[in-house]
Amino acid sequence: MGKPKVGIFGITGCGGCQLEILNLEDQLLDLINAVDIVHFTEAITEFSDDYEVALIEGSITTEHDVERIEKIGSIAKIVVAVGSCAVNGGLNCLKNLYGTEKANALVYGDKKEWIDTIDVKPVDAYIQVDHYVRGCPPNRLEIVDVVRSLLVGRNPEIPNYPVCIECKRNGNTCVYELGKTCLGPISRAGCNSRCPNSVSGCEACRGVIDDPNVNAQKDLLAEHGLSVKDIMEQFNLYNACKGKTIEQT
Amino acid sequence: MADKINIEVSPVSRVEGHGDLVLNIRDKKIEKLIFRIPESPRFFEAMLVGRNWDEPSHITSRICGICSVAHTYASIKATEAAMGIVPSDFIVKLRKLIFHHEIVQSNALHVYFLAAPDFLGVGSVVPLVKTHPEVVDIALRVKKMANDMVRMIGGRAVHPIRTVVGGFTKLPTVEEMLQMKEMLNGAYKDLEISRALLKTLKLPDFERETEYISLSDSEDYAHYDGNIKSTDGWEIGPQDYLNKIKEKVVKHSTGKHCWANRDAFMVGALSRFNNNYDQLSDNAKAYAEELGLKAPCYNTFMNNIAQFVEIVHSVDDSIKLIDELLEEGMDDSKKMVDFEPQAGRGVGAVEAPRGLLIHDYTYNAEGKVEKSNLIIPTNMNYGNIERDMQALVPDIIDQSEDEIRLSCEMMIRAYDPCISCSTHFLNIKLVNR
Amino acid sequence: MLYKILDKNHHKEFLSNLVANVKMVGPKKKDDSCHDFTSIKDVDEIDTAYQKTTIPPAKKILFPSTENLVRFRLGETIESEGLLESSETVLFGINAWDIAGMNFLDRFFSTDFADENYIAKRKALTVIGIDTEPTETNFAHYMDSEYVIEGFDLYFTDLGDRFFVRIATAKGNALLDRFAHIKDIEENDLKDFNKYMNVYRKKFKLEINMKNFLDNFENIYDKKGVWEELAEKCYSCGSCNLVCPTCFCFNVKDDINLDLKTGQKMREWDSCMIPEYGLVAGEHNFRPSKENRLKQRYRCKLITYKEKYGKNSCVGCGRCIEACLAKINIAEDINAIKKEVNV
Amino acid sequence: MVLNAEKKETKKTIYTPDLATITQVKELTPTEKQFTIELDDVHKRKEFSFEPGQFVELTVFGLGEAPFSIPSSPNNKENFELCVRKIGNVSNALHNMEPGAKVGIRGPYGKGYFPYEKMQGKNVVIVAGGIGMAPVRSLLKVILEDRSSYNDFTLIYGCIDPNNILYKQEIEELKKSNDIDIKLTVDNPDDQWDEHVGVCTNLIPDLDYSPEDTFIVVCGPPIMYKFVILELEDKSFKPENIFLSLERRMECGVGKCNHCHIGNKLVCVDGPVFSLWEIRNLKEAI
Ligand SMILES: Cc1cc2nc3c(=O)[nH]c(=O)nc-3n(C[C@H](O)[C@H](O)[C@H](O)COP(=O)(O)OP(=O)(O)OC[C@H]3O[C@@H](n4cnc5c(N)ncnc54)[C@H](O)[C@@H]3O)c2cc1C
Ligand code: SF4
Ligand code: SF4
Ligand code: SF4
Repeated sequence: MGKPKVGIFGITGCGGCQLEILNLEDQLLDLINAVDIVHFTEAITEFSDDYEVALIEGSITTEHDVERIEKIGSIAKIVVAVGSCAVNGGLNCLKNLYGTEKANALVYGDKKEWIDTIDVKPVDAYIQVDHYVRGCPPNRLEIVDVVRSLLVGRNPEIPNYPVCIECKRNGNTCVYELGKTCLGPISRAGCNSRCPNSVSGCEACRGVIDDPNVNAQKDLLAEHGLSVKDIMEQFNLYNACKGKTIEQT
Repeated sequence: MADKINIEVSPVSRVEGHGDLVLNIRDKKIEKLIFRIPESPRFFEAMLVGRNWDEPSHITSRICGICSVAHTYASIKATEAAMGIVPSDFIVKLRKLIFHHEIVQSNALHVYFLAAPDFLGVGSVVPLVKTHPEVVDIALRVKKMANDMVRMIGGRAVHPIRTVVGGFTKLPTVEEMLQMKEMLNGAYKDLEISRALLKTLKLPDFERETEYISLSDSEDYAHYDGNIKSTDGWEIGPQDYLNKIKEKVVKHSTGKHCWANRDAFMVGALSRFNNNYDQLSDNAKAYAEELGLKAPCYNTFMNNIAQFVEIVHSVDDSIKLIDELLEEGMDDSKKMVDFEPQAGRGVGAVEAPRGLLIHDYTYNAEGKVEKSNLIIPTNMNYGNIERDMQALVPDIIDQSEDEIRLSCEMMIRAYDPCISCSTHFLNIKLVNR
Repeated sequence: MLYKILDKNHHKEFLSNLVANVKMVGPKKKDDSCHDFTSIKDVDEIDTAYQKTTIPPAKKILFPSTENLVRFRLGETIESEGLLESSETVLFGINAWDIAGMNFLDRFFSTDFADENYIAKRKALTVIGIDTEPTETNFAHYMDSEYVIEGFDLYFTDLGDRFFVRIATAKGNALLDRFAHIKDIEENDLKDFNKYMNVYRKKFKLEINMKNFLDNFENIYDKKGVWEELAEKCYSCGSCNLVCPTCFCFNVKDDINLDLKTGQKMREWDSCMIPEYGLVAGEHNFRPSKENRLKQRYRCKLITYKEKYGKNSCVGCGRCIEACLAKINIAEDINAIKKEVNV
Repeated sequence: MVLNAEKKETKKTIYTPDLATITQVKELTPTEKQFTIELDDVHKRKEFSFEPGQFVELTVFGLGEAPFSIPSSPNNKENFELCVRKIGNVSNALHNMEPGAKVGIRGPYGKGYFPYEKMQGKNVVIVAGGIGMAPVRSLLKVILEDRSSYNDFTLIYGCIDPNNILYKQEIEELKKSNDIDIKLTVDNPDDQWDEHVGVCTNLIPDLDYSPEDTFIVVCGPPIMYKFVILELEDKSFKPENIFLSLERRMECGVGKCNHCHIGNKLVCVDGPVFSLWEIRNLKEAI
């Protein structure tokens, strides 16, 4: 691929994913040289409808979002979903869990008719996504890795092993030993185990691995005093849209 | 020449843009002026219901990636207030230290990447790399310093991990503290150069006095703590915010509009500057003077300068905080205070980079959220943005459509409304009637 | 082997001299649960009364979790060169089974194709051993690893008022000469040392029976139900591998930097317990189930190197038992396998 | 005694590839290409010698490394060939390369090769499936180049469909000679197909060689082995005379990464070619 034209878009999210791109300080100039950034919601005023690669942050939460995402999907040849919100709905999905109608009434009261809101869905509910950069916020080096991989023409390698692997590579004490709980054993790595690195349990912001041992995880959490409801709630934090795994079993 | 102008950004016809400006002018009079935010509403107040006391700070951090530390703190403070948890002096100092650097990184992003391109006459940071590489270099260095500090103390730059109710899950090491100090000392050179550059910029000459609201604290230039104070002469404790600050839903915007003493007020760097000028570091004061910023200042465009002055103050104060913390010793046992979760209501107010931020939670006996209310700075500014625009447009009504449009955009950008709305006002359609 | 005595009152002085003059890595308290071997700047940071350590000290230094192997630059011509990094270091406070683990790695990385990335670091390492209290999960005694006679330069045994020092190399001797006040041993020193070892050996409480393990293992290798049960709770999380002093599996990755000119080949620790380990192109997986993988791990730890080198690669440190959140326990399983044969 | 020296060196290690140039690219099938590769360093080119069945590790710089068997004749000292199926990162990248492109080469690796010396004076049967043709072609060449030293020689080669047959032209040529008996079979024949249909296992019962004097060589996809071996055993061929080339995941090729560990053997160092005798004792091998 030559110098690809790249658009970076924010749908409904917190802007943190785009900020992580801007936070690439050491590599930002290389990035700007390696690709042609023609659209970047958060950082540049110019915008263009001519791009090959779309990096998309945020989930789809309004009719207006639907229009936007469909347009991006019709233009971009390669779509990369960046961040939990885009990948699987992320934290936004807590609204679905609460009930979209109910949530609207709670926040906007009798003015709720004025508000455009629908059930939260990830990007791939509307358009085809080629690559996923998981995490809330995503690991900025992984964003670089995807861009690099697209440039040299390979499939980006996103780990399908649990966070424990990275956690051990980093030489951490397991937080279970310190009396905390962690979803690391069933959650997908790639974040460099940053929560356990900070002595904080993994919250599964990158979703679960392909074949998680959910039963073992449930037993483990129950052993640490969590009720089924607590376990569900922990798990749902970032995975309420797609994460049926624990619920189903 | 501009007898009949409609300036409008339609949210539906364009893919981009979260914030829209509708401006109709007829016979040199404003017929209609609306600043609207069709940003997708996210319903955080609903998401919080039923959540365990240790989760709201992680959840609300996701309201905004650029000010995630501020949300984390407003949230933690609300929870701590509700449960009667009093963090130690050590913890508060470390919190202030990390908080400074969210302000630095956010202000730097705004001053260098978003406002500077406007004033230097280029579209954005991408062309800026070619035209003013030295500015981009400085911006990246300052941002990196601030982000690295947040990473070292908070565990990551966006949505910090280590700062939780009751303290920290992990403390930075002495070596890291010393490294931070070195980074801070290294920043002065870049700040000097930036000052020289900012001095050459021509900011529009525009004044409109309004109500300026911010936190204010007897101890320091308030970011983390303090009472809510107004230039209109009132001051209240954060828990009484509802007595003064009112919210309403308006039809053209998903962001609620706010008012207090008058029909609108301003929050953000300029408000903090106007309220707390005296508490700035000497160095920051000198920078302000050099750049022609004096308190009280009624020129909205000077908000960018105030942001820069705050960067200087934050660097100075951080060095002081690091020295004090090292003096006390980075002993691991200091990272947390003991507490028991309990029922109650608490309000947490902080100064986010963009201004006053309030979280208000009610917990039940199991330590789960029953009710919450969040008041977000950009929302507070909406009303004031419209008023400013109403004042600005008559002054420039004789200019070309393009010039009017640009001035309006720059005005909005001066507020640094939460970043995703701060760009993309360009595709404004002008329809002459 | 040369024996000497270091009096307790000269001990701190020796350590202080070391800290002041060499790059020293030693045990330091990390948190309420673990110690960690890190660079020691101040002699008071050293805490030899440790039990649990996260990553085995020798592995941490000699075979880091990620390591650049080759660097290359693309252009008119391509340059590519192997990268070797090493730093003269004194590793103080490593215990017998971790030295045994290192001895295994030494042998592994220098046989057949010699791995110079490992060897360069090993050559730069001076090893000072000490005895530590075994944890409840430790069975080093049964793996012949509670006492080592090679792999260290110096080994300190605490006899109460004095240290019994075993000197295995000239390098160790020189270190003592330069930094410590030592004296010659007397008859009772040796006696006390032997007495100490007898007591020490009794501290390994976890009993296992390795007799006929190979036969037993092959015997029940295909037995239905056994392995399914043993592995049922396994998360395939790899923790057991990564904390093991003798696990050495790694992945190799080629990366190009964003400048699209420079790049590197690097390796990072891998685990035989994760599904991808046996996956080849075309999606065929040679070890698709967690039972398969657990069998592979036990074989590698308890059989392969017994046959190849005459000694198991498992040194009985018990780390994998502590690390496993599914409570899969190699020691219990060794016994369970034996029992299974008898039913 | 220097006790605080940090050392950073660069030198050639077991992980450093040698530079090489792709001199020719030939499309063999829609999914396989043949690459002719020449080491850049003249000395290394001279030193490079291999046995049939051995493999090299090929690096596409910045992208990855993968093992490939050498299908060309060891007697060709100037260059060697690789036959690569397009299936993943490295192979895709290779398929996009043109003559002149640079790659990295490590190897040849593998102690276990097809023992052609032992086969002299005996009958040889090669059973290959799909891409399994690549590793055995080197042996095929060796035998054909010294045909008189061997007795009867048979190739059984099975593919999914006629389009997938590797070295088709070469095979057609060989069929015309008396040097070798070639039996082709495909799963999905087309209109012109006039040879066998079905898996290559079906053709083994027809083999009419004395087990004492015959060597069998097998290479193909993992599922093929189990059935081929059953058939071979049925005909009483001796395990020590049956040789198989195994495939496993390899990250290093030099016995360090351990991914190709089977039982107590490593495919990269001890193999990739094993006798059935050896494999018998390796649980999980097949
Ligand atoms: C001894 C041996 C000889 C081989 N000979 C040939 C040959 O002549 N022609 C041919 O087309 N293929 C051959 N293969 C298979 C070939 O190595 C794989 O198809 C190749 O690794 C695919 O690499 P990739 O990067 O294109 O695929 P990817 O799936 O992208 O591979 C990624 C990485 O996974 C590992 N990997 C994946 N699959 C395999 C595998 N099957 N074997 C080893 N490592 C793997 C490698 O480290 C590779 O770098 C051989 C394999 C072995 C072990
Ligand atoms: S802290 Fe979490 S990720 Fe780390 S080892 Fe323990 S369970 Fe796994
Ligand atoms: S045995 Fe335990 S530590 Fe090892 S992979 Fe399974 S669950 Fe993880
Ligand atoms: S297998 Fe377990 S007990 Fe044995 S050496 Fe490894 S970590 Fe220690």
